[in-house]
Amino acid sequence: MYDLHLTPEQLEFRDTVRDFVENEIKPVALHPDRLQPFEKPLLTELVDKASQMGLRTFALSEDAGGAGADDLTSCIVLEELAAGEVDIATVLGHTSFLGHVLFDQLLSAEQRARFLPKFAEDDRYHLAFAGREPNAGAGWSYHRALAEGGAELSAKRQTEGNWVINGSLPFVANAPIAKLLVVQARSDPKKTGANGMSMLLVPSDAKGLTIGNPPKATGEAVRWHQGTGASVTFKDCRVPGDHLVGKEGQSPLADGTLLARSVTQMAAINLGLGRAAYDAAVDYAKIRRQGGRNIIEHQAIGSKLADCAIKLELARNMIWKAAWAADHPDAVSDRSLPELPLHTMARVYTARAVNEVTLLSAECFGAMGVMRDMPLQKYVHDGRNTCTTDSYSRTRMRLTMPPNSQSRRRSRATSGRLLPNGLTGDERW
Amino acid sequence: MYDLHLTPEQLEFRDTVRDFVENEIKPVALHPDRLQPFEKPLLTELVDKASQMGLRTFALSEDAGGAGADDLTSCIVLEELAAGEVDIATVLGHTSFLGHVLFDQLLSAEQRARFLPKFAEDDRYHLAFAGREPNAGAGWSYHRALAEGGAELSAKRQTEGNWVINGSLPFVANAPIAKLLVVQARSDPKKTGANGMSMLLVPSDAKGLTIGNPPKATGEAVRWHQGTGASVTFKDCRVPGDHLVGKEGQSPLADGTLLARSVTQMAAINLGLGRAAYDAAVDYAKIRRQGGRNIIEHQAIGSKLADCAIKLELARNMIWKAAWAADHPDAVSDRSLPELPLHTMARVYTARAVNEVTLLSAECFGAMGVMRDMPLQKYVHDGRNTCTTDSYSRTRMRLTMPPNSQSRRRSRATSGRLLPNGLTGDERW
Amino acid sequence: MEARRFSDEEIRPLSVKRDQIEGGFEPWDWDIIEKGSKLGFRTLAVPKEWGGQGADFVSQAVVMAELARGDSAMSKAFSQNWKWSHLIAAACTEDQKERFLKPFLADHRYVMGRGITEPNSGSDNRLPPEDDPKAGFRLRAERKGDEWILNGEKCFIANGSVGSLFFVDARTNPDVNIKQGGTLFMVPKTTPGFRIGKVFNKRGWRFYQNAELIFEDARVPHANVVGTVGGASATGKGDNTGGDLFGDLELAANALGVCDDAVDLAMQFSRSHKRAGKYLFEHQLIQLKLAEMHALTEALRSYVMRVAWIHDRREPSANAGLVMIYSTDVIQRVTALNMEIHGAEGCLMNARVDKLVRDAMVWTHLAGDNVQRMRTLRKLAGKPVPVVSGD
Amino acid sequence: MEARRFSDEEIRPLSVKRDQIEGGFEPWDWDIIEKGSKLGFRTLAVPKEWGGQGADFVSQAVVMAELARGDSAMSKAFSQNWKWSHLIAAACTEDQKERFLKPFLADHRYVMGRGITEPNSGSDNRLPPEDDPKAGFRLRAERKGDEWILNGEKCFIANGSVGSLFFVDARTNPDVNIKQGGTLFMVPKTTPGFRIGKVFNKRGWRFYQNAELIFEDARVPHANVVGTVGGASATGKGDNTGGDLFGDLELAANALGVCDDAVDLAMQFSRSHKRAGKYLFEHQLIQLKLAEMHALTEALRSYVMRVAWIHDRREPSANAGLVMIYSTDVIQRVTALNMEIHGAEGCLMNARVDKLVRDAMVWTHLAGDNVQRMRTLRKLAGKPVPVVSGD
Repeated sequence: MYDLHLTPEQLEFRDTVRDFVENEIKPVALHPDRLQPFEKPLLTELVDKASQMGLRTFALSEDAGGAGADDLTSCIVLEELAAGEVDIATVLGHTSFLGHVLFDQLLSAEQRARFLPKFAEDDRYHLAFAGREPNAGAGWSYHRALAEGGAELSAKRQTEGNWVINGSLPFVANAPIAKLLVVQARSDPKKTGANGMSMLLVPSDAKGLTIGNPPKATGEAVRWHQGTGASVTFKDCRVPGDHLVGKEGQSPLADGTLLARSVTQMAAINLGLGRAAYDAAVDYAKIRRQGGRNIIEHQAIGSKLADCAIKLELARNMIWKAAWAADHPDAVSDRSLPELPLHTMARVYTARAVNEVTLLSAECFGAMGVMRDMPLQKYVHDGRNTCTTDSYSRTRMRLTMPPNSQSRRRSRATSGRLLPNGLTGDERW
Repeated sequence: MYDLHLTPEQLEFRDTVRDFVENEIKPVALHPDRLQPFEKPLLTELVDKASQMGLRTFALSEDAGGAGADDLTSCIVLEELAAGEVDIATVLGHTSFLGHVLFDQLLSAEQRARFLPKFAEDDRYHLAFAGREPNAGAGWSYHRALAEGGAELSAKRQTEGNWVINGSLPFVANAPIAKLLVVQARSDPKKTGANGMSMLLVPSDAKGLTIGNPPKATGEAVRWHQGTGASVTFKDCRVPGDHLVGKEGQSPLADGTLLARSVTQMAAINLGLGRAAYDAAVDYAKIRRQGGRNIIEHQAIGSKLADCAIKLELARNMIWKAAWAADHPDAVSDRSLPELPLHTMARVYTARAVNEVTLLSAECFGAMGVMRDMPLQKYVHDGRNTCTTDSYSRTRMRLTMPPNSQSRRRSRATSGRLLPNGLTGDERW
Repeated sequence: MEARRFSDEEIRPLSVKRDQIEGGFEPWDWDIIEKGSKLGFRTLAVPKEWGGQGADFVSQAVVMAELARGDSAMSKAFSQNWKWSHLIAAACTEDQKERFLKPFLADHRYVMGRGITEPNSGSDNRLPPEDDPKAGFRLRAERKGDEWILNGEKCFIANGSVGSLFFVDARTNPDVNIKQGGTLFMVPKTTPGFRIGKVFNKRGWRFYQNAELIFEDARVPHANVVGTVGGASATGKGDNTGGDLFGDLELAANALGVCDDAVDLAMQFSRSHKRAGKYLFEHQLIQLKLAEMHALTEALRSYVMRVAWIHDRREPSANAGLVMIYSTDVIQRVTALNMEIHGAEGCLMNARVDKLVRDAMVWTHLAGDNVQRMRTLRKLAGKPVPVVSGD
Repeated sequence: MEARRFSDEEIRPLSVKRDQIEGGFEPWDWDIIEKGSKLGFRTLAVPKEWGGQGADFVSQAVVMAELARGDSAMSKAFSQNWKWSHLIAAACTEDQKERFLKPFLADHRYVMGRGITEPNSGSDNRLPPEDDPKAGFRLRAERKGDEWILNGEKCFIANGSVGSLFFVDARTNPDVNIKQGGTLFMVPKTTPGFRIGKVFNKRGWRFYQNAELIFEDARVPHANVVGTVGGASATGKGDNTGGDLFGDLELAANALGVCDDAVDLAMQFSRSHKRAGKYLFEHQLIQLKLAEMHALTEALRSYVMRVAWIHDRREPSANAGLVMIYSTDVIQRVTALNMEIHGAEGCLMNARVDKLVRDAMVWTHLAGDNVQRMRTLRKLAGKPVPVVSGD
């Protein structure tokens, strides 16, 4: 039965994180000394503090020492965190999500016993996923044969049972801070796509593994991602046979189903960013006086802010719906929910909406909206970033897979219609 | 606890109405003979059939002989009906809503006993609300003193206890078919605004009551509303003293709180219209061949349809949330929902979104999108209509009331911020 | 200016009235065509040596915009003829000119149209898919002695129900694509085996006629072939320096007139109607909308006039296509803003405001649809990059 | 063309480099200013009788757009000086011209700026609220013999950190509104009691300088009053046929250059990068975006050139304001589309593509903000309807 009440735990989570953001993150993240330089290295001290509060492991089951947040609750937490700093939220979101997937779902009891204690105890124990580079052609191949492409790693099992990993990926999120990499490599070179991939656990200090420097914020091409990330290179990198997760040639993350809910969580991070910009604009509009009254009382400013409020609410509705749907797959079969890629719709709409919200909010600031010692220009940058980031494009392309592709279920709208699988490059929603 | 499951009853409602629309309404409403002429009189036979199915009284409690649909369920029903024909949905929505308000909430036991049997038995017994014309200045007076204005009726109590009503209103929805009018008139001329209004029941055959002709679809100014409606004029119209609902000078509908949920239901009607256009476009795109393949396989068409699917889903999320919020006022105080005018946001976004959806859908039809024997041009017209209709403007203006106005609660966003009360004339969401 | 006077005094008073007449054909009115023809608006583009006005592109654009300010569809009913004057001047033989241009000039009710679109080929005619040679129009023409026998049908044909002469694209070789296998014929209304089918009943441009043309063993003399057999697309565009010069400019200039009308209506309304005790004009949100309407309309005017001027200099450019695309977005936006400013008064909408929105919608499939956008870009790109059609 | 060569060969190679230097002042580079000055770009608008180029508006617009194609902020650093050349020519006495125009012409590093905005008065200067006579700038000027004593501060002042001469609006009568109580002064950098405060560190236009000007009992000779005391708004606009002719056109022409650059980048990228085995250019959605970029840029070009031409004919119109508003919407959209077409390559963004978006954002508060839109409309409306300010 339809019910939008949040649980007391969800409300408490929200309040706790919100307080942490106001009291700890914002004073540092929005300080002019932080805002002005091009390079904005990860605020590791704040990440550590957040870890100590349990925000590195919120999605991990209570059993395993986490807070057992489901997808919806994770979205609530991440929106709040991102209202303080997007990069901190992204880093923690990645670790928390991967921790839940690994320790609650994929590892064997033996593996869990071996890796979980370290992960649970060490506040600086982060996780990264080094998968196969998603096929850049997926969306562009709209209603055509899928084009091949994308870098991937290879893994060979030695006679003694060890695995040898080779290859490199240009960008792996969390790589610079991860202590354990979840690696997906092709173990069966005769197969293509999602088939023949194996999943292996690789400690970051493994011999033969090199993690590159994070991309720079200046130069011919500039850093254009949230969180932290870098290239990873494996050169005859050896891991023991029991580091294999699941079955050989059947990586449990290969088909993307488990990763889908991280899409919703990324959208929640976006939403937090947009809300931060909007909140700042409302605060400013209430104190800035022009034309004989505070500017919030001008129709032109008021309507911009009302637009923002509506967009953010629309985005939140869609994100929460998608998150709840991930937690309750039965709701599609009982026809309560449409058979649509809700997580993708949430991500695509939120990115676009937040981009617009940050711009509208900055406009309320007039010239102050472009000053580098003020937060608005950073919000605008972060909003643009998400909207044209690589992972956004990839996400967007998921809406575009050929209708008969097996990699996603056929989409039936509430009305019983097929979603047209359109590219969603058009900005008109 | 957050839960988006629909009840089996809700699903059954949806299926029943959907079948009725496909089998009964569409063949008539979308027939070229109906589509081509400017004048489109109400399809009264279909309204009657729908009444016989219980669609005139779906919101009325089961006790009183209705189906007891709450606001959310009402929205589900109305979306389906409107996908068949907007006018039918509007007429039935009005009667069902007013029936629930009157018989389940406002009438005394004695009044209920007197009026309910006739209402329940007679499939052609419709209701209309002749209120005070909402102050056209409300939205425009954004952050300024409220301008006065708007026609209203007057009611005087005679010494023998009867009431005498005078005055006229330019447009009352459902007036041409209503058997009972719920009239709100000023009984205390010394008071202004919502104070000093009394509510009276007036049978449509009361002496001194004249109902005008519905506006025409041609001429210098053309009919621009959904459903049916006309002017009403009272000239010394007399009703017995026991036709007073509630207390003298305290009309229970005067402050708009009870009427608010009808706003959400109007949005649901809008949504049904948009879905009908989208469904038609998807069907057409799957069979129309150009460029060597069905046009749905062209990026340019696919992206338009994906846009539509996203917009409709966003609108539905917002409508259902607002409807559920109306059914569960406690969710604001326990902080599960933001203190925002959700019904208004739903109405405003849906009107805009549906206008865009109908246009994009028509574009998929090429030249066929403007032919008057085809449904798309009607969908476009209906979409435009709702977006610039008088009641839309009024609704939109509710977002704009001064922040200290007592007529609506202070709006606190999830983020704990005030909604800026902006006019929402800007189209950028 | 004569066009402005005619538009204000003759066209405008009829505009909403004709628009509200039921039916596809019925809104048409020969009187206004005759009146305008007598003032030269039907034959404006005919070269002077043939007795026309020989107006240059700049003058044509100005006249189209002025007439469209009164009524977009009526303006188009006149300018549709100019298009074929261009074509005749550019591609017809002296004999053809003698046989068709003279009666056109002599008869105030002689109007023309061209038939390309068929029920199953719209976009394919304009952007033929390279991998599908059979795509595009299918109306079949087979030679029989001195005559061609035409079979098939065309739809949405401009002036279809009222035209005396049609330029008809037919397939003389069905095995190759329409660029090689298409031929353009001149088909007088009186051609045996040729008749008018359904007249389309449209939401916008109701005065303007679109109809089906039906060919059942229609017999057209070989002397009516325009240009060469199998050369339809090469010869069929008239003066096509850098694109369908006239057709693209025509729609853009017509849109300009509609925008001018919308701006006037919005300014008048907002200065004469009050909300909350102040004129609409005094409200910030209305001011923002009005400023946008003005800016878009003036930008469109600048672009239309620049393109007309370029055309008169016969400079090839892709601007003809671009200004047409651009006019589509502008007319949509400006007419919609006008409607928003008017809003509904009570439960009624100003009929003219509604009409402008309906007329504007015609652009979305005629002028600025996806195919047009892609075609224009292709021209901008020149040859080096092959464009995969239909994708 | 000299401007194109200079833009391509000198400006463009520096563009991203200077942009990425940390700090507010640091991106500035005197070398490029000197180089450009030697070619005449600093003094382009100075009348010929004073030894300048005396370029007309059309030439000015073309040069601004060409320079902006290389770097929008550098173009503005040059053209900012033209603005004051206009003002000097229109409003200064011969003595003032002698004292300020001559050194300006002689020194390649002599640049100028104007100080209107203050921390608490931005919009109020441009659209003074009628019900609040104290609104607007507050910098106080009091007469003491032959001198005026100035106290207060200005912010966001163009060329603030590098200028040799500033035109400063001060309040000579604080009890009436700024239209009557404001006076314009010429303040050389060397004025006693005058200094530069904070240099603003901006997101876009990083090369271009904006700074605080601080006046602490600054002593300005009465001979430096421009026009009359209490006549700031009347004399402060230079050549103001129909608006701030130059300033409005300047931003629109600069935007045109940025759009040209964005279109070039997008075309190059989409013809050299493949997705799913086909060039981006061959994908429908990219084609639609490219067509829109072209159409908007060409419409803007048409409008900018029309306005420049109108200005040269000294025809009053509201088009200067409208084209500026229009350029704001166009530059936002075109630079954003360019970014969408590029997308992120891996997790990196082409720095120049990002720079164009950042530069474009400056327009939203400088050129096409709400106040500008409302001011322009007011001009369009003429006098009859009173506009309630600040609403």
